Amino acid sequence: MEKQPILQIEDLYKQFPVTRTFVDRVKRSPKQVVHALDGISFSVAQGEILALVGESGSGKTTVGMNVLGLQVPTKGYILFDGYNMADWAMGKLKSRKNGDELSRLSKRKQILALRRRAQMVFQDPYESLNPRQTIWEIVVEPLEIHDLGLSADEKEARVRAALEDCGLAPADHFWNRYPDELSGGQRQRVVIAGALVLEPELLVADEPVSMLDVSIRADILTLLQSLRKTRNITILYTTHDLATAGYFTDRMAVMYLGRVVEIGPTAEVLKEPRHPYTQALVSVAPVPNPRKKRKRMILQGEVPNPIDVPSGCRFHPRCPIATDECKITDPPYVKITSKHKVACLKTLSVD
Amino acid sequence: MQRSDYLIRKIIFALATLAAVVVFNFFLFRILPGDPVKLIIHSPRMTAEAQERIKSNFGLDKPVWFNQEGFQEEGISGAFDTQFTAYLRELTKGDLGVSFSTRKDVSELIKERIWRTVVLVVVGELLAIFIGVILGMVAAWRRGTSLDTSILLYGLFTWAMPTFFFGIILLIISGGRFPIGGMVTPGLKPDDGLVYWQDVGRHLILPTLTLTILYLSEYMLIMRSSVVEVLSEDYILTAKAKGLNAFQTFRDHALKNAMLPMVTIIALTLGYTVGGAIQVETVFSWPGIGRLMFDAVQKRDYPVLQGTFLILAVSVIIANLIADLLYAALDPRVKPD
Amino acid sequence: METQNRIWTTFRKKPMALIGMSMLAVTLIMAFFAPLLAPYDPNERVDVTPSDILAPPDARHILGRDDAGKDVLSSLIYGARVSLIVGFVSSFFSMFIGTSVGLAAGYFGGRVSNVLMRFTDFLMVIPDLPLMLVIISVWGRGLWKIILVISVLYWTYTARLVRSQVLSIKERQFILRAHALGASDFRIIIRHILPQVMPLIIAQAVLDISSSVIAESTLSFLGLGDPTLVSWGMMLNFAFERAISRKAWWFLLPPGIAIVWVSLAIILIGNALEEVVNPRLKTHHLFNPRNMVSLAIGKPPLVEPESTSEVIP
Amino acid sequence: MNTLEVHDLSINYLTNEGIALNAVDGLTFSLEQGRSLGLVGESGCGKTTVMLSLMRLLPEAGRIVDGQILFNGRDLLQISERDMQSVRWKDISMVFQGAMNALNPVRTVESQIVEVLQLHNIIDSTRDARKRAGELLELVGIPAKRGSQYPHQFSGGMKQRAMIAMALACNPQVLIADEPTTALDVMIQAQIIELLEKMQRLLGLSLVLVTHDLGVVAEMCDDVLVMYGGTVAEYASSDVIFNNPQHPYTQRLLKAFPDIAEPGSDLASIPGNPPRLDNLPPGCRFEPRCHVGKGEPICLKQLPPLVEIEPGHHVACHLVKGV
Repeated sequence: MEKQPILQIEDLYKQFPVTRTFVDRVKRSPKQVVHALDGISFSVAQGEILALVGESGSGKTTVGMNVLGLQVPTKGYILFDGYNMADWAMGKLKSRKNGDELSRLSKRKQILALRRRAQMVFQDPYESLNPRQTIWEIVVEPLEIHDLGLSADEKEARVRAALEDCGLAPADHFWNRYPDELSGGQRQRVVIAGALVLEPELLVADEPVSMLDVSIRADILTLLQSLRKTRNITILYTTHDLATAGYFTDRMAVMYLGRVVEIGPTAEVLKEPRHPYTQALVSVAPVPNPRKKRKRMILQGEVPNPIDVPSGCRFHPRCPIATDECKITDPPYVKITSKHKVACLKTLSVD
Repeated sequence: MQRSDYLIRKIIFALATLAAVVVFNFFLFRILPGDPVKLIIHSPRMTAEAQERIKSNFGLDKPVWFNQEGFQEEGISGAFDTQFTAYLRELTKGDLGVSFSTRKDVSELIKERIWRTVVLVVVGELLAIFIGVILGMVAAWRRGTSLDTSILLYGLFTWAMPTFFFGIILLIISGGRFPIGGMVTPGLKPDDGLVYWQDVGRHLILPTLTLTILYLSEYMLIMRSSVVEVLSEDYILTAKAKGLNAFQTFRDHALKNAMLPMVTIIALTLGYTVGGAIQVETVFSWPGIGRLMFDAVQKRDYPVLQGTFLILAVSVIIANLIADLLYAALDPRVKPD
Repeated sequence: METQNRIWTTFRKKPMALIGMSMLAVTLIMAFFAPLLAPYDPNERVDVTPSDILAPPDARHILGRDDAGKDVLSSLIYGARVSLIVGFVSSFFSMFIGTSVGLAAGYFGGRVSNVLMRFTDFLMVIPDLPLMLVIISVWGRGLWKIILVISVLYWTYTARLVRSQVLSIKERQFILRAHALGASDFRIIIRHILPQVMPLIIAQAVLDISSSVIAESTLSFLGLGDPTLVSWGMMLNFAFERAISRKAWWFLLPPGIAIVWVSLAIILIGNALEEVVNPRLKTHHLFNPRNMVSLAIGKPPLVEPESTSEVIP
Repeated sequence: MNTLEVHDLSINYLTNEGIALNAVDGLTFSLEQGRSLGLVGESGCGKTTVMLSLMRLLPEAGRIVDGQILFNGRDLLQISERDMQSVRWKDISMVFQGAMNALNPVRTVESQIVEVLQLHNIIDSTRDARKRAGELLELVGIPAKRGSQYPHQFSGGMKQRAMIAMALACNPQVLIADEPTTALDVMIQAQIIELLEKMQRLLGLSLVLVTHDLGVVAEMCDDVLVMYGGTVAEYASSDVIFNNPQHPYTQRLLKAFPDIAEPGSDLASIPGNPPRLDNLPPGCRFEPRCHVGKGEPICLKQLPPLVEIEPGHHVACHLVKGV
């Protein structure tokens, strides 16, 4: 049975105004805008783990922020369990189905209802915990913000379950400690526990392991993967490291300068990348064995400035196989398989 | 950050502050209880003729803010025939009114004395900055040693010392070796040439010393923390790795970076130094703007008070602007990129 | 909260703090028990003979007598009250106004904060003593007027300090986490921002006490103190002209020394607190490298490290 | 004779209370001219300390308490600070991780290169030095005219290239690179790796690469030294380390590193956490996390010596029998 998508993103645009200096105002130079997202569309099924991969400036974190309602799209919309995320995040939900109790709640209550169901895991374990709070206060805070009518014991049980599910057992060995007494890996587990205590359905993990040592990364990734089974959680995993995405995600969307250039099942995309950018990224990812050295496809130059995006296919200035046609037309998606599509004019000829 | 943007913003801010000070100055003496303006007119020691001149000059018979009848008769130009416009007109002509106690023109009084305060403040300030920066560097270099702690204690001590009391202490300790009051020993005249100026110089020693000793501690403490902070930056390790010795590293890499925050701090504390000058001029009866203001306070001489406050505030604002422009020139990150 | 008392334990151990607190305690006792301690009541009319004016210290007047023939020691003891009241009250006001302005401007930003901060910059540029002189000489003298004027001028520094701190904390990830959890702005300020900023505000407020004490004594010295009250600044104002010519040090020096005593006590406390709150950097790159290579010592026996904070495997 | 030889190097850090914490213990390796060595290990393993000690740039609390650092046979630990200053950057130069502020923000990029050229009297006249600086920038892919700009006008990748240009200015024999690619994007990282490889081939440099990223080491280094808790775990050619690792830590580290060629293959991380300097176990530092030696009496009591189990393959583990 095709799982009903928990998350649907339709033609999502997000632009940030560029601060205008006095001189701009005087010369009345045209208002400039950063094109963080330039039309993103994909959907995520219940319990699926989707990786958003790309270099800095690709917009992968912006997608996460919009999906969580921490930012409001400039154009297009995001449906989370059928509700328009932007309205929900502003507490202005119009009644979707008749007799829908959610839209009758107050603005504050609506926002809280949203926060309960969609949570975030952060990149920097040293920065994402308030150094002045004990582990207990950190993990129980969500329960204080959302009064779910839990008694003290129920709260303690939930905190204990969350901590121990994240591998910090026995819980009472940790909850009186301060963040600076724990290692990076342990701190990241506390962050995840803090997110789980509300029993969310959607988790956005923004580069959760990039600051951790290699030897403890695998545990965190396995923990995230296990959440699908133990708590039926859908995960959006953003990273610049394709190898970690390869390890535990079902599908992967490769992003470049605010667009998804390739999306498909992770193994397929990594084994036979079809978009030149994906091919370059895969070829360049370091392989831990000198015998398996591959020819590296290194793209020269840097990611262009998102304020004035290149014409036609935005990748053409750095693309090794770009032709004149690529400079004019913005490539539509080409289906490789039912689940694997690529936005590149040259894909077919590559077979 | 665009440099042109930075400069425009700073200049606009300075002009806005100047305008605000002028307006504030006008209102201060009219809104507050016991309307001092009426006082000026009816004070016994003012001659009728002087009262008349002030009344007409400052349009005291006209409404303060908006002239009703004037508006009916001559439209817009009439409406603005008010005390405030008269005040502005006089100000542009440099006429700050007549001193209530000495009946001399306030602008004359100020013109005569301004260079004396400027000399005192500039000399005192430059010495304080120069010595403060050097001591600050030494303290940072020898950080953690007894020298560092003694410099810190000296800083705390001068921080706790009111300027006027330190002046009094210097007065007592100097015990007659230096002149303790006034600007020149009576009887000497400027056209006596060098002798006169040497005498003025000797009178200047104690007041300047007071300012220098007190204010150098502030610059010293700030320089010390700025240098220590800069010396822990990565580019200092790079310099060391490049084979530069400690002195070269300090001179070519640390110094300029450490001086940047100093420029902003100097701008910020200028207002404070002017306050110090008033106290020093009072204690050593050095006949500058500060002393003039002190006398005006004692005698309730509002026009002089108004004039001196305006001059002091305007000079500090301009000095601040200069410091901001200097910062823009020093810090490349403010250069147009 | 463990960090709060961690600050207190380290603060208490610092020598500067101990000296400062004891000096302040002396002054507080003097001010509080003034009626008991002072041999005479300074406001009482006293019939004076010419020889009493500026009389040197003797058995009945340990610190001699002032230009009105009154006992200097009694005025000195009563004078502590004015300085401490002005110091603590105006510092509290400037901390309160400065923190709220700084917090609002820092956290909420936008047009309102710009106007607020421009006004703060405006007040900061104006030289503060001349402004105080002008306001008080026009508005009239009085203890409360002095307190108000000092607070209005000194909150600007706190506002700028708090705003820059809030701006940097606001960008940190645990604030984004609080938003993601659904915390309200109010909760984020109270639970996450204030605890970070509070120690700095308190350290600054303590330092403000001493600058307020000095500001009050300066205003009084320049003749703008509250005429109905005895204050050290006023004593110095009266003492200044007459005492110097008559070499009456016993009247001239004690009030000045008392002012320095109080403000030094407070500065020692404030500086010790500042040191605990953001400890000054100790090490940097330009140290003397002579003992970096110390082969002579050779490998010391592996010292059994007492586990300072045992990390759970 | 090897360009760089380190014998039994031990380094301590003094805490404020004067306790000596052992950061590096008995480190030994050698580097021939033109070859590259990867110094690999996780946070807190002492690799940065070793790197800084090679140029005697330890922080104030650092103490080199034992060993030799031979550069072309000359022991750098015996020479004076003044002599060391003439060795720094002329014979051994360095590229720092945080290139972000490793360049002086208030001086132009060009002037910082000219400075080092004149300091070591490679070129005395400023005009020629400025020309040479331009050539160096072009060599690393930066237009020469950008030399007159300031570091804040450069992107992360550009700053790192400028650092490399500066490091090559006095054509040193050894180039040390401390995590040169960590803070950069994947594609820029690849460009920097390619640039370093090209420079090494072109100028016959010996390269010491300090990193936690096994992939980068596999791409660039001839030999690999795996560090753990301040000691050498395993030291051999890159091929041996990646295909015939003997030390339990190296084996588990390789299994914890996701390989893009086989997505979905299972990963096993190492239980526990890297050791902390103030909490080092007396015996083998890896014992608490070791799947083979945990609880073994000999591993608990004694630090394993570094043994050459086969030519060019050194391992420090009691349980690995010498071949």
